[in-house]
Amino acid sequence: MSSNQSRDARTTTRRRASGTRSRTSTRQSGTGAAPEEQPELVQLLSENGEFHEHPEYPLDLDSEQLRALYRDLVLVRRIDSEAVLLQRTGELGLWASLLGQEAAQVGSARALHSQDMVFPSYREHGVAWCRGVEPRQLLEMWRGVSNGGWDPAKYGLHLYTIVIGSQALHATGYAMGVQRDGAIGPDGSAVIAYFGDGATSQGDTNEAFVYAAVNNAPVVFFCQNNQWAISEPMERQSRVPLYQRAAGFGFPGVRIDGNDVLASLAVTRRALQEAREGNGPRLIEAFTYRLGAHTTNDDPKRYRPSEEEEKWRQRDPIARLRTYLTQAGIADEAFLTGVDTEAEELGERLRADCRGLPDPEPTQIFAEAYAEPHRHLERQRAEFVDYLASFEGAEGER
Amino acid sequence: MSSNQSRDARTTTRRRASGTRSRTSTRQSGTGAAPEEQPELVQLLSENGEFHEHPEYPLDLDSEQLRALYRDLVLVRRIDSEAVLLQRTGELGLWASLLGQEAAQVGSARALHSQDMVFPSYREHGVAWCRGVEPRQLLEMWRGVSNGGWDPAKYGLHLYTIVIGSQALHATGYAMGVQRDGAIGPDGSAVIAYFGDGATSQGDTNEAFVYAAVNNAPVVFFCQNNQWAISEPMERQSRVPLYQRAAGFGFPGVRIDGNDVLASLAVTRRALQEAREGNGPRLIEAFTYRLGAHTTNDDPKRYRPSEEEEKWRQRDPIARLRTYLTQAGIADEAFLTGVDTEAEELGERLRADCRGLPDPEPTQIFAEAYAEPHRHLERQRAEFVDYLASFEGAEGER
Amino acid sequence: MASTLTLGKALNAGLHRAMSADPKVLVMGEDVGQLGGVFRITDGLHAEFGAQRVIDTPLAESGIIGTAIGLALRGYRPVCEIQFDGFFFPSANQTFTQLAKMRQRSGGTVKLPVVIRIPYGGGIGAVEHHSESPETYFAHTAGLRVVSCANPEDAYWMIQQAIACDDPVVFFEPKRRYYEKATVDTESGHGSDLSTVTPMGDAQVVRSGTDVTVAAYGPMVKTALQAAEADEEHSLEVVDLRSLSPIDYDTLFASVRRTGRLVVVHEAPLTLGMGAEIAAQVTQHCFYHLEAPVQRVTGFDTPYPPSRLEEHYLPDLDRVLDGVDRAVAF
Amino acid sequence: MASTLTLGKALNAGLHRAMSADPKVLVMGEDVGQLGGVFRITDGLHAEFGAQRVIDTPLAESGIIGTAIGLALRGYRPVCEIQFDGFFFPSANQTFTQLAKMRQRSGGTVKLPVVIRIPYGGGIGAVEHHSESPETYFAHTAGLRVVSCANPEDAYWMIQQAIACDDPVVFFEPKRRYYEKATVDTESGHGSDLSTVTPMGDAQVVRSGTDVTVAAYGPMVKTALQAAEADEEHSLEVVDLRSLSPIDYDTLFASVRRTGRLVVVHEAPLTLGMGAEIAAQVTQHCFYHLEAPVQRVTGFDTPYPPSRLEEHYLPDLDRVLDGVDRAVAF
Ligand SMILES: Cc1ncc(C[n+]2csc(CCOP(=O)(O)OP(=O)(O)O)c2C)c(N)n1
Ligand SMILES: Cc1ncc(C[n+]2csc(CCOP(=O)(O)OP(=O)(O)O)c2C)c(N)n1
Ligand SMILES: [Mg+2]
Ligand SMILES: [Mg+2]
Repeated sequence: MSSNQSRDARTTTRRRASGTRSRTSTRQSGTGAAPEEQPELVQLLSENGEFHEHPEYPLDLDSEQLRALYRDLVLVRRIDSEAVLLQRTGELGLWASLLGQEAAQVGSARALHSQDMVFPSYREHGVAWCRGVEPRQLLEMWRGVSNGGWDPAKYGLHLYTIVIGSQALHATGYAMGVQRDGAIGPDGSAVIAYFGDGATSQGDTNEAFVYAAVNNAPVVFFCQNNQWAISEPMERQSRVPLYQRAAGFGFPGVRIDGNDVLASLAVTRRALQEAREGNGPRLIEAFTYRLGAHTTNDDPKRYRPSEEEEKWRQRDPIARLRTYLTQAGIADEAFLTGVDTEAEELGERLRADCRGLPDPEPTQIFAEAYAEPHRHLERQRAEFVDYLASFEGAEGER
Repeated sequence: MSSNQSRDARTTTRRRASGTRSRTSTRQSGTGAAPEEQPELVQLLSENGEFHEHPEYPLDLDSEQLRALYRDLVLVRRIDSEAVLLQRTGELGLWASLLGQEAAQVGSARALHSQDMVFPSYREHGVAWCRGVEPRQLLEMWRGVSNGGWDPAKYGLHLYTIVIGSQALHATGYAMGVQRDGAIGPDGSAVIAYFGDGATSQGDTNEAFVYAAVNNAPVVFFCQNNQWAISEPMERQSRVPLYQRAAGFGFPGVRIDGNDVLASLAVTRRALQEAREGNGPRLIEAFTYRLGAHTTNDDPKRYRPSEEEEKWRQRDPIARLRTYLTQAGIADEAFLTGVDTEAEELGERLRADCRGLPDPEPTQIFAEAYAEPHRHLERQRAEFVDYLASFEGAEGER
Repeated sequence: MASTLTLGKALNAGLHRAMSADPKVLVMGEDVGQLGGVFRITDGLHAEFGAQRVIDTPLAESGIIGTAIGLALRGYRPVCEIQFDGFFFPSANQTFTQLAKMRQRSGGTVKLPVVIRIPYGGGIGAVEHHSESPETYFAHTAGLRVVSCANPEDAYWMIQQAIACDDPVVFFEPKRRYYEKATVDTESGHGSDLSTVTPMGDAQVVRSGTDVTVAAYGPMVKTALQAAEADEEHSLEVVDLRSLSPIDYDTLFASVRRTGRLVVVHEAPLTLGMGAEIAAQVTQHCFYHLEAPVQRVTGFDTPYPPSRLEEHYLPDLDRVLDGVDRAVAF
Repeated sequence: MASTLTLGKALNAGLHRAMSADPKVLVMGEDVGQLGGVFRITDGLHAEFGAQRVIDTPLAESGIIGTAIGLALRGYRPVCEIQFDGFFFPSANQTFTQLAKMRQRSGGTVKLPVVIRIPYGGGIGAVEHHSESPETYFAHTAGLRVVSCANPEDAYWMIQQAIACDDPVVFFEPKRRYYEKATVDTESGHGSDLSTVTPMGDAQVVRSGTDVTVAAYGPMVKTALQAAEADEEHSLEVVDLRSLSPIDYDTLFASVRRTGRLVVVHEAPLTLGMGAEIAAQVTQHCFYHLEAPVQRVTGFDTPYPPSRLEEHYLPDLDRVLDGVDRAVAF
């Protein structure tokens, strides 16, 4: 995986618990409540920061790579918290915080190759960061200066998709295109679709499973089960763990500890490679938690106990990696402080960048509705320009 | 189950093969082709007409009941073949034949209680027959004299639904209503939704699975996998057996021999009873075959070899039961001939009834669009009446 | 009994009253339970009526409408919430091919008293899909009724009338007006009998005038009234259509025949927006009364723009007055 | 090269030509492969271009359009078949919130050259959902283009133009005219260059006349022409709109300014049918030329009736002539 390994602390500890997935028995009766017992999940880094190898998901990272992951996590969290602040001060209209989901996102996104394609929902700021999108571009839609923000082809990252589940089909279709391009093989392209636990209820997500399976398309479905869809807990969407959905469509599903950046990286890497090599789709359920509100508009106090949040705050994905890195001697104080400083600078730059995002020109309304000339819209645009002009030099007259 | 059992040949033979379902392993790779190995299915009556008890699905029918099932099968097939003829002679615009699926339909429908509710697709003529709908009423929509044909509440049978998958959600919602009525318990109401293999790909069908599971609704999903969705074989919808879909949503699925009327009855009866008693949804996949064309408009020669049809013709669901009944001495020649005569009479009556179905009055267009008065439509109707009147006594003038 | 209520609270009170009056009334949708909906329109209903009657559904809109149909067939009166205008599309099949057509299909043997509540319209600075006005899709679909309330009083009564109606009713709520207050006569004035209140199918002249009729509905009624207030040159008559399908043309034609000019205002795009049908009907039936073609003041024929541009996209007081000027100057 | 083709065969030939010319063109839908589609419009394409380019999809329309979007983003030009008009509704979300809006969302960085072919309209004695005319839903949706062909020549060329267009195009095929024949100049007359053919966005005057303009599209063009033939009292000018979004108003206005009267004919229901928008536009722009309000001859505002009633529901020659009489007598 890397060249210079001499000074690297390698991840060699034996794994403690079996990380292979196993099923809890399907509950034959009940009232739709959550399964009593949680299924096992793939974990490489335990909650207290110990690394355990996993036989199915080997991971061979050097120190630099491990530190880079840590840096990603911290910077991504900083972008997120800055955006929340920017919303509070009125610079953004809305923001959907990824707090608590950094590891799931960064781990999986760092498993991607540059030729891979990502179809995110609206919360994948960590994924966007890893794909190289400028944080400023991420803010555009939340500030309301555009409905997108970046060129999808340039970053291998499609635009945020707000209508729940829709992007799962786009990803599948894109993957069918990859097949038709013959881009299957060890260096082929894979596609990944991100969505939430709530999204698994949508028809579109399930149709994507159907299309991906029958076409054996190179697509990985990455479900961040953050246990809430706004105010609705997981049990309103499914009474069995979500990764089990895959088997019924004919492809493998696996649950990972979504707060473990290494598990996310290792499992996603393998899934992408399987897809790339022509072995079809995979579902990864990253079991994590949305530590913040659904969006800046939301008030979780209305529907969940703060103890639950507190419990999950103890499982912080960043703290876990920091413990490991420090204990294994991979990161020292200087490195950690350096990252914090970088995060501060990033936050400040983002604040300035946000304020600097220009409001679009009014005629931009008409600009990109169509790729080719549109006689009707051109006329409507001209009328609008005339209308605007009718106020010129007439400010305050009416 | 019945009172007078003295002269009855009881179904006591030991079962030969295990009828319990087991999974074929999910294929981890492939090109979307069918699983190499078919999973086992629940069968009570073998292809050569031998009865085998099944430990999970006991069935205790007296001779009369067995003969009644045979009669159902024969009459239903006769209705169907008559309808095909009526279409050929121009009396019907279209017909979707159930040829080959009689056992799946009759068996499952005879498991219903009168307080149960059925949501069919458009091919469930056998189910409709068992629910007491007049065959003549079945023809209405195919003849184009109405878009329905019967009062759903009267027969416990909702109208045919043409838009694939839609009725699965109606059934689930209806079952949620049953729950809210407190009609759960040994004498409660259950709901059954019929759909085809193709329908399992629709978002709506999968959403129905989600809603049924989280609500633990008393609904049985009965999928007649007749292996074709018009010209598309099963493999274009799923690369694993369809009954496996259920587990991923958190409820049991089972595959039955859909050409075995007794398996269909026994398994559906149990599933309905489970639902009725509050144990939630079930999926039954009846593995069968559409022996005829998709509809009278279709030409299967364009997409499947006639050998395949021939093979399935050998597994005729009626022949199988007849062999069993004769060999077990439950049915004699007189009975069989009697049923055939009855079928002929039914066919003839249906032919006459069909021709007797009156064309609706033109103003019927406006009749039932709304339940309450509609000012706009009343005006439109009045204009239409005037328009029609303008031709009166003026025939051929223009 | 009169109280001062916001439009949102008035809807909440109306829902509460309907649920109290009829145990068959259910509320269902995403987050309508403990949260009380993202706009809190169902606030408190879950606590009072319980999870059997106030149902937090899975995140699947086709499922919401599809199961509501099943519930209605079982005798219930489900009131479905679609969280935002832009999210009704996944339920289009159930709404248009099933809900709208099932009664006709059944030859009148079934009824489908399903209400679909849709917070709609822009002006709240939201991200994509949260500011749209999709009423045309519904008003074009036979078998549905479509209404929209513009003030707290109507909100309170019309939601109850919609629930009492034996046909499916699509109930458009002007989300940017949720927080506007007015006095609502919740009992005595009208009596508690719904049938003594103005029928939800009736339009209302909410301001009399002589020069130009301005027809609007939902969020644009207030804008139209503001324009009428601001216009010092012309006397504007404002008609709140209230019902979009069917439209109460008697009231509208009468007004247009008086004024000779009509401006229709809506946020939805111009092409095939409600204004198109109204223009066609008014021209047909008031041809010799019209001094000018019907003027339409609407959103543009583009996808809804990012929120920093919505003030330009949406009709506002100036745009309405511009329409009035065009009608007068024609 | 000229040959006599049915409209269906002309579409087939056009698809074949587009697939031959550009390897990125794909055909996808239910039963489009070995069967060649239930109307055989894709007949032979699977045999010639293989299963990678002619895709029998699972039975899920949202999946068809959703995966087509993904394929387009990867550089393909998918031509999707929706088997019948009434079955497009499950794909409404993908079509209206994704396909139509994605280019604007991307600030012009992506293009979505997706064609959605929809056999539409009634008159074939079919069961429910097989005879509808849902064009309004699409024409009201910004970001889509909507066209309909009325004869084999247009079928052949317009399908190719739709495929060549970088915007999503909804292509309505008049299913009851699939078997009508005409001579199609497949090459020389126009050259093989698509841009030398009449643009698909242009309306065409298909019969000149002086008294009344009759505007129609798709299946109703033939009916309009028959009416023009049959009318011995008035000289009818027939305009085939061809493009429904955007509409070529220049051609239409010019005709109406000549005749002073307009009848619009379509099978879709009256309310918010294409006739509504056309009436509004024509009244706005030809106000002083109009001798009578625009007359609309359309389906009724009911769910499509059972087929034994469709002859009454659908505009026919008599209904068109009645509209002409109303326009003249007004
Ligand atoms: C089709 C649709 N319906 C409703 C919404 C409103 N909505 C936005 S986010 C959300 C919850 C999503 O939950 P989940 O899929 O778990 O993702 P998360 O927000 O937890 O990341 C809802 C209901 C939407 N965006 N799209
Ligand atoms: C939403 C929708 N899309 C397409 C069709 C057209 N269609 C009618 S039947 C059919 C195949 C159905 O296959 P299956 O579900 O297996 O049922 P079967 O006809 O075999 O009983 C199709 C595609 C439809 N009726 N509804
Ligand atoms: Mg979630
Ligand atoms: Mg089938």
